[in-house]
Amino acid sequence: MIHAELVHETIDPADVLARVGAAEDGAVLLFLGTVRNHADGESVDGITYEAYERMASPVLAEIANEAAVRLGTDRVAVVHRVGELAIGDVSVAIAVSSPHRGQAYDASRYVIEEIKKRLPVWKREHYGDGRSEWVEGVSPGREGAASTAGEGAR
Amino acid sequence: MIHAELVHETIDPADVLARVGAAEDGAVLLFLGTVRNHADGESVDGITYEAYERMASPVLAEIANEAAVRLGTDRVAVVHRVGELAIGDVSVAIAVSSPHRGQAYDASRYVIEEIKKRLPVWKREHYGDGRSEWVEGVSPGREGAASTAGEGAR
Amino acid sequence: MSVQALFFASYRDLLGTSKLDVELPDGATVADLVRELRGRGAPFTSLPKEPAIAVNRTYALHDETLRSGDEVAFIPPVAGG
Amino acid sequence: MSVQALFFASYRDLLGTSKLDVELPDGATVADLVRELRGRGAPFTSLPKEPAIAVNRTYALHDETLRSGDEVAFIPPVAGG
Repeated sequence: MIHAELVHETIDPADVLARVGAAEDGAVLLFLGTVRNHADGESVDGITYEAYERMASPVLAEIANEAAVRLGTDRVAVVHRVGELAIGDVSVAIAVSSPHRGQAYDASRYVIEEIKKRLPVWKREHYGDGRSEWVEGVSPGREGAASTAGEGAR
Repeated sequence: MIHAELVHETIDPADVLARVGAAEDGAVLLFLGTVRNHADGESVDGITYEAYERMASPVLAEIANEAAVRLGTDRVAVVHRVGELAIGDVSVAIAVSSPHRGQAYDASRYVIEEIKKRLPVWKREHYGDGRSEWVEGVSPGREGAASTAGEGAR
Repeated sequence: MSVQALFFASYRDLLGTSKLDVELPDGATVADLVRELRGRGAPFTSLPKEPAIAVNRTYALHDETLRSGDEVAFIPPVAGG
Repeated sequence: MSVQALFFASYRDLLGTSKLDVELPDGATVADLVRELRGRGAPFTSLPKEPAIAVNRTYALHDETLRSGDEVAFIPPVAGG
């Protein structure tokens, strides 16, 4: 069962992992994005994630569906958190499983790369010196428009 | 801390995952190899893994060390199981973490590919009809020799 | 006709608002909406000339025609994951 | 001199043994050991002419010279993971 969700609470990696796996699968892959204590040489205390939630949820589902096509199975689970996150907190968890490992690595990577390209989510880093700034992101621009207009995903 | 281990008991993915991760890491990746219920169109009931244990342990450690160089961190944990495994059992778990995801995917993939190329482990598949056969493997041949002779581990 | 413009993250901070109802002539496009807003002067002039836009929660090209009631989101460069 | 040959998995099944002490002339190489064993006839002839070999738990080339007491493992194609 393909699962895609935006959450406000702590992500438990074991829960996401438990959503994939099947008797016919030989490879399971779990990716966790975690808040790190540094960015571009600056010390970071925490990150606020903001989302355009009513759009981010369907976009996340769309990315998960595209990944399932590459994977060849419906064992894809992706959960993205929004709100105030501390160092070490999991911001995104992606679990996939498939008969062979090649597809699992490919599909897992696809999900995180597409999230970074077109999921309407932003993050504000809080620095050690008290300042905070929106992280410079990636314009979803034309690529995003083409994709969701169905003119060819990717 | 780099960790590499050959075990006879059940592998708990959470234990392997807990060996990696650090405040400076933004990406964590866990790969699980699991016993699947089919191979080349035949139904499979279980697999017996056999190892040349006194050699497999140091080779696994060597692979983990090489992965750490690619990863740029010492957060690498790899556990391979031997003995009688049932469908769904985890035969190998590989956890890595690093500041950036590119290195994590690369190092994780490196570990599993090198295991398949040169870890002295064999598996005997037990089929639904009662037969069992050694799985045709990969000759570690020259590549293995060159690598462990230190003539370039790539 | 009237559309609802939404602003997130850095765009919301720039403008000091997350939402604006905007009156536009019938047949107006995304590009017309962006021009109309930037024409209002500061702080709207700090919006990019070609921001990423989603119409009704789907990324849209700037030549897309808007309809009354559309939800038009100005999407700053994204940084999820 | 004497070396200990080890056989795993399919090779062990082929030969019906996992271990053999083999006498070789001083200066013998891995290739000499393989030839000596295959020269014994069945079932040893079913070993490949150039099997992967580990000497003292490290993969070795066939021109490597053996020393007395070496542990020489015949490594069937591996299938871990």
